[in-house]
Amino acid sequence: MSARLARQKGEWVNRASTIKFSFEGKEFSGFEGDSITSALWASGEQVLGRSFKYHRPRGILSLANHDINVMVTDGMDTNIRGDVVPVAAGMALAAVNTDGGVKKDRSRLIDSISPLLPVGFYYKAFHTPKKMFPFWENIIRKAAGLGVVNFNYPRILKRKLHAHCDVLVIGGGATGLSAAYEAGKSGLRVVLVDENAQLGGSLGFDWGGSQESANLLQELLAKLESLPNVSLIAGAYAAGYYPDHLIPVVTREGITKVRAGSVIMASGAFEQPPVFRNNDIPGVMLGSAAQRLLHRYSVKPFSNGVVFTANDYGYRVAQDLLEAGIKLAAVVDLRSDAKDGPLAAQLARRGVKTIAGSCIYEVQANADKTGVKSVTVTEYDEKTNEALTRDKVTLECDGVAMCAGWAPAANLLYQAGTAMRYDYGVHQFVPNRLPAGIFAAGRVNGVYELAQKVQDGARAAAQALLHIGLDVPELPSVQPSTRAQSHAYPIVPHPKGKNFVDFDEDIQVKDFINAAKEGFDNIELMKRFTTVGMGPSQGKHSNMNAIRILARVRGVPVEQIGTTTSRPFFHPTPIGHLGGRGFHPHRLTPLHDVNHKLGAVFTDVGAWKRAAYYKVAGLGVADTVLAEVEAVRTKAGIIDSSSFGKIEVHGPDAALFLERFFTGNYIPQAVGSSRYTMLLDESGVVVDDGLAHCLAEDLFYLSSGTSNAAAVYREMQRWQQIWQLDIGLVNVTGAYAAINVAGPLARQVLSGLVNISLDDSALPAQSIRETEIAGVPVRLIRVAFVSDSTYELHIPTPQAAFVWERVMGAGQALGLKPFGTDAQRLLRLEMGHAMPGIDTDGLTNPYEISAEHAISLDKPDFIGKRSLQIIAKRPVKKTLVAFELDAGYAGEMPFECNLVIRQGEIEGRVTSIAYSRTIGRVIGFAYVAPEHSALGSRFQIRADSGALVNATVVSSQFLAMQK
Amino acid sequence: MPLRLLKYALSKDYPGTRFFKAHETPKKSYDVVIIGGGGHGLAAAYYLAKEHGITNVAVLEKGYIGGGNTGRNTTIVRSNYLTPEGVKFYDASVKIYEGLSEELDLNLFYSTRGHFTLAHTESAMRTMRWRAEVNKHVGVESYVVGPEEISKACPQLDMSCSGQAPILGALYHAPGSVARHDGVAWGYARGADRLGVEIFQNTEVLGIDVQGGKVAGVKTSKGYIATTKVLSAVAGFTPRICEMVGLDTPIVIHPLQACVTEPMKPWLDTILVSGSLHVYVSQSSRGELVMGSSLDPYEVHSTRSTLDFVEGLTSHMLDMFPFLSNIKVVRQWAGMADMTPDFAPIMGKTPIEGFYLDAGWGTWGFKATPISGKTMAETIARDHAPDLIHSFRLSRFEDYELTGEKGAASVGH
Amino acid sequence: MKLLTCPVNGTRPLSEFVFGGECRVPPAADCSDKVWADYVHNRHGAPGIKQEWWYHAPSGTWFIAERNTLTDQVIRTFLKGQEGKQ
Amino acid sequence: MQTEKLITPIAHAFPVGSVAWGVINGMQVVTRFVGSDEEEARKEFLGIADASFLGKFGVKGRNAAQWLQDQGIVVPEQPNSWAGNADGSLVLRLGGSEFLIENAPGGNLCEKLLKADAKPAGVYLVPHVEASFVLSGNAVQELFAEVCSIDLTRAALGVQEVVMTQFAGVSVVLMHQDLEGEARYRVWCDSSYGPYLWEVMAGIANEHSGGPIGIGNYFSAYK
Repeated sequence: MSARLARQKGEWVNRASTIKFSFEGKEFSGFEGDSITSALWASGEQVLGRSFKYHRPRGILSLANHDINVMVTDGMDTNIRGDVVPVAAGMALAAVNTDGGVKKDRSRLIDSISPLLPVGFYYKAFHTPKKMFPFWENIIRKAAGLGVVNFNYPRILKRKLHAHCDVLVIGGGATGLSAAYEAGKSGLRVVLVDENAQLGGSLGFDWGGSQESANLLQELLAKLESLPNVSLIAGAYAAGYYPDHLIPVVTREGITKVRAGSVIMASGAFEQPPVFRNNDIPGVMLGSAAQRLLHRYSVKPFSNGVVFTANDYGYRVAQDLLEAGIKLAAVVDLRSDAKDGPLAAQLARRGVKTIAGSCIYEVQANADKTGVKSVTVTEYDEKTNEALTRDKVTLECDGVAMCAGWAPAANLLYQAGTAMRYDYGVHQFVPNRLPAGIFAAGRVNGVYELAQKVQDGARAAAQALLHIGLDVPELPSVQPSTRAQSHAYPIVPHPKGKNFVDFDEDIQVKDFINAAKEGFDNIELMKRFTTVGMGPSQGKHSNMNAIRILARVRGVPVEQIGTTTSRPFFHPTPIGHLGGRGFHPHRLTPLHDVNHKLGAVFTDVGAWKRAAYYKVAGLGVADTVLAEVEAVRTKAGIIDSSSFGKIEVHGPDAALFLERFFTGNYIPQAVGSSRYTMLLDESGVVVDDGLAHCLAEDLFYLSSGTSNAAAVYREMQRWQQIWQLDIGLVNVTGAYAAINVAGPLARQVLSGLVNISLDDSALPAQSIRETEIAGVPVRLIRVAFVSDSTYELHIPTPQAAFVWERVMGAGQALGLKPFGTDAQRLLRLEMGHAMPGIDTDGLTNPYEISAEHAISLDKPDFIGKRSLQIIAKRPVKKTLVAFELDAGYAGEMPFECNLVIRQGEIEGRVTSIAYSRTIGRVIGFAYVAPEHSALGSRFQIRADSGALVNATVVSSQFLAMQK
Repeated sequence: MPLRLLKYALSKDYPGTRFFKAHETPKKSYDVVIIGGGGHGLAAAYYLAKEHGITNVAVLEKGYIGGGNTGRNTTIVRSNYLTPEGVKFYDASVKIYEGLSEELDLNLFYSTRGHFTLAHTESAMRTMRWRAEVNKHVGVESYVVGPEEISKACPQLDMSCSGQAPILGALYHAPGSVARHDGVAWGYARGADRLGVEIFQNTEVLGIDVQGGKVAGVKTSKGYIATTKVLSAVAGFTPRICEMVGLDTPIVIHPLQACVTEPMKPWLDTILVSGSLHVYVSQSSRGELVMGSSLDPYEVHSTRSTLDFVEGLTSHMLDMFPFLSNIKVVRQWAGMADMTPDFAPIMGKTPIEGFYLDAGWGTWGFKATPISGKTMAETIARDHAPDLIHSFRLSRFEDYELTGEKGAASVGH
Repeated sequence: MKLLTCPVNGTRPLSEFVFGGECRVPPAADCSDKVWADYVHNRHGAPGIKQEWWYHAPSGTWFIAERNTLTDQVIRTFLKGQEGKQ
Repeated sequence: MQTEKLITPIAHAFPVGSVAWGVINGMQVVTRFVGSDEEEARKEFLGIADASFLGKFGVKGRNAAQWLQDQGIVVPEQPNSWAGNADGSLVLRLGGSEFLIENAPGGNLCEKLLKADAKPAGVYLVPHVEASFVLSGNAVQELFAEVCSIDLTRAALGVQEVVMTQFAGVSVVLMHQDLEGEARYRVWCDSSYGPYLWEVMAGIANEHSGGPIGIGNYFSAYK
């Protein structure tokens, strides 16, 4: 049976395009522009989902993106919201939260045992005996949850954009459109967003039996069309408010992060359900949902209905239903004074009776519980808020439209820090104090009349323009409606309950009363205990009633209850939108392609990609690395060190700057020499180390490891701000590439390429020269990090590949081989160099790594000095020592961070360990107790399996042990 | 269905009684005043009454109980720390937690899921081994596992993390659990209330009366309370409380944010943490993914949310679980974390006689709730801190004897 | 994302900045160990208006922001030593 | 300058095979990515070209502005603004006391400055080997909207403004210039990020029917 009406003006559906789809195995059709729900409803399908806890059949509640019980899956995606997601051809849909289908859901039995499951029941059972809990937990976990996640769902990364505007208007109803027009007249950039597929808000569906709304909508849209500086974006919701007016706007395509000069919140209001027994039976829906069905989708909500209202709005709904040819069994009005009003009279003229001062006491479901059979109406005492059940009237009907009032869609206003107050005229919360640059208009302000909404929108626009510095006249303020748009307490008690307040979570009136009885009588505690508002609709239809009930239970006015905190997001927002297409910046050395050609396997070092080792066909990784080491020890190796930090310190005070920044001495330092640098923090902890090369009296060239380079440069800049020395700091990390040539034949490799002498006398260890290779300027540094005979070439980045090729060419005949960071680590270990970050941790002080030689406490000051003076007075707690395992050790190999154990207690840990083929031993560094740090001391390392491995403290001059 | 639930079906009137009395006006004096009605303060009150017979205790809560970090954290309980003193302390907490539902007769949904700290770099692997070795030494079940074992426990995890950060291994910690955070506060509140402790909600501490270096009383929004012992068990507000007694501490407040998705049927059984991707995630018993990330990078004393937090977190979630593109985030929120320089708490006595601190809980407070309550109760009752918390004393900073929990964080940078 | 105004480069999102901690003046080097330890480790951590170091990464600019740590409102920013200048 | 010693820092991001390599100012660069008709079409929508070969020179320090003036260079008055020399070379003032100078196409000002007399006190050389890009086209603002969080519309940018900001997580220097009858944006970033940033921007350009094009499309000197 089709519930589709004849074509009507303004409908969203395109009747020329029929969409075929299936739901729960049955074929259906709808039109393009239908939501899943409207297409099904048009086809007479009313049970669209099952509720979260009791698995009750559910249909339409709001059609406004909070019908959480109508979540479906198409087999691919899950938790699809039927009320707002457009139906698409070929969809094969099923409700998510059923056991055996929406009609025959086996879990529906839970509804009949619901008395066993009172509020918070899960806190009260299942934990004794303890060993049974996992059993119950498993059942509870499976019962909870909505859709099943599809592990094959594709990774969809949406684009994320930034946008900037002067005025952002949120909400495209009468108020928002009016605001956008008024703001747009300034010529500034105005953006209006609205979550619905089409603009207009309630103008598009709340007709009240006349054409006034539709005409106003056309008029406003036409005016806005003349303003090219105003962008109107439908199908886009403002997902949250973040500081400095940042508002992410979500569409199907992605997120646009809008930064606005000022923001107008014309977000309207959510209709709130009255609460009565069985107010969740399919066919019982909000009045606005009925109007949306009628005017957006041209679908009858029911054919013979009852309007249950507590405001004048219900009469507008009744008029629209009648216009659509729907029979009305009655309008039931909670208000006793509604009886003789003009609205009731209007309806009476159309043959519809108004039963005033009454309520729907309960709804009777039809036999298979798929819809409404009848409603029972009783008198309602507005003073005591009780149904007077002595005279019950039963009205046959197949649906109910509920109109009890509204709650402002103030979520973003709350997030922005708006203070709200409860207005007893209109009976809703309205803004009391707005943050700078935020303006509210329309229903969020309690303004409901069409003309006044338009006026309030314009007023807010003028204020928004004033805020961003425009000289425009202020417009008169608009007062909230004096006639209550919401009922103060639209709650009908019923001894048998099932009068739902929160449809997401199946929370009934008695759950609140019982929660309060157990002490959860604060709104936040009540929220947490009952879970009201914690479902996917985040309380859009339940929080206000919860507040009203709690106020009643505690006997205090509503405003004393306050509201729960509003957090982003306004609507749940997909992870793929939020995560979006991310950026993963990475740095390549100028030798990256060269390395790649040589078979490099890259590893991440900070943002850099560095060569870990160079693949050799038929050789395992460990052997490959050992072969690279062997080349350095026996012939020569070459490594790309371009990622090293490089900083130039220029100026007359350059040496003084180093004196203050590092622990060592640089006044004086001979031109052409290099010195060790160690950086501490103010608490005396080792942060970084490196070398300072003196190129001229007023120019130092600093080199350090890769990871800390940016942070160290940053700290230098900061201290320079404080010290104000006569220097210039230049970070040249990216400007220079670095290549190390190391090994006994390194000098031979290079000697033909440079025109300076590389002899020890001319270029001793720790010295630097400026020279050229094939016309390329090169800083040539004699370092001893991986081998005694190492030359580091610093070359302008664009020429690095050229120089590398020259060096490789020169070394080819000598057995020069590239080596990577893996070999480098073993090489530096063989050289006995401890490394900050590997052999130290975030608390290590220089005394613990025996670095006294690097510290000049006699200097006037350096960073960390004062702390070192304190630390020096205290006993050292641990000492880093070099060690070897016994010759020929062939047992379980300990790893870095295995512990040093003495008499069953932790003494320290291994920080570096490796088998050195050069030395023929396993060597490493470890922390031990200072009293056991003497050369020759023995200690034990506990390997992963628990086996204790003997080690001996040795000199860090490992290479001297070479046989 | 357990028989315990039958009483709700059979009785005419709802048989539930108040978890804790609604006290309005405090007495003139108490033996002990506890500032902060979160898990820690309530647990301390409970153990003071239960184990030390000190029942003349007032717990003062500015808002509602459990409304601070107790109700804002991501509910992970674990003991796989780095320092032996840290591991021992948290292990003692885990042990209490395991029997706490029964002790408090409230189902805390204490659910042991196993906990993986994923390592994407060699240096992270080193730290995992360090933690595993210290844990094993202290008798805590943690060990380093390879990719196969991780895949077995969580087959949905993309081990390459979309090629961005391939997983090399993990620290597996068998006792890792989640629990209902609110329930912990409510359970302790009920337990303390039944033993005679008085809990005051909506009661703000305005000042602490110190005379001659000794605590004499507390000024509150509900009047002056005389007492000689005050415990500060707040989070996010510690510096403000310390200011009342003229004490500077190393604590700096940073917001810590979290978010939660729509419910879905259970699929993620374990708790996963990735330091490199700044993600920790578990699936609640309601079916939501509960997710958190690293601290906000600068000092803020508010619980505001930021968009960049959730953008970064979800981006990394997709690296780990590419199929979550269309799963929706429902809500994000924040707590205020007391950060210390060494990532360890500050517990015990202070230079002010009778002023005790239970603070510096950073991102690790929920898991320590029972043991902090127990040890602080002992500290107050005996005016002497037990050995278990000696390493966390305030004076360690003056002595340059920091605890090395942060040491691990900066290893291999 | 929050905005911060670099005195040289103008208003930018926070992602372009690195937080450098509170601006604090160390005690004289001849202070007692206790005073120095207090300086190194302790903070006046209560909320209030504080002067902080911030670094604009794309331009390498350190500057000082006066910020209310309770509300996260920045009151003003200036280059060190140019506090009084506009 | 000898040829083949210099390679554009973006080289790694360029496709192998289909493109035409050449040498400009001694640097190996790609001179054409697709057919010239297609390049012209791309330029309309969103063109991106590699200009890293243009010689650069930098100084900083309290006397840098004065020294440049002494060398006959036009010095921009305001921090974060730029000026053009008569020969078409660009002078960017990065903050208060640092300057980046880039040769005009075919020019050699930077080489001259490098060889100039010893710098006086308070003038420090800053080597510049950045990756450098030219961008233009109808969709260029859409690219900016995706990679950058600040407003880079022409209305928001002052006429001669230099912006130091971040693109796709990487620090960049940006300026806008109307040249040869069209609106162009110039972007510089650390050379090590060059390939990454090229891939990001060229990828977005492709989505807008644009893409990489040879520099000759922008500077007739290199046609």
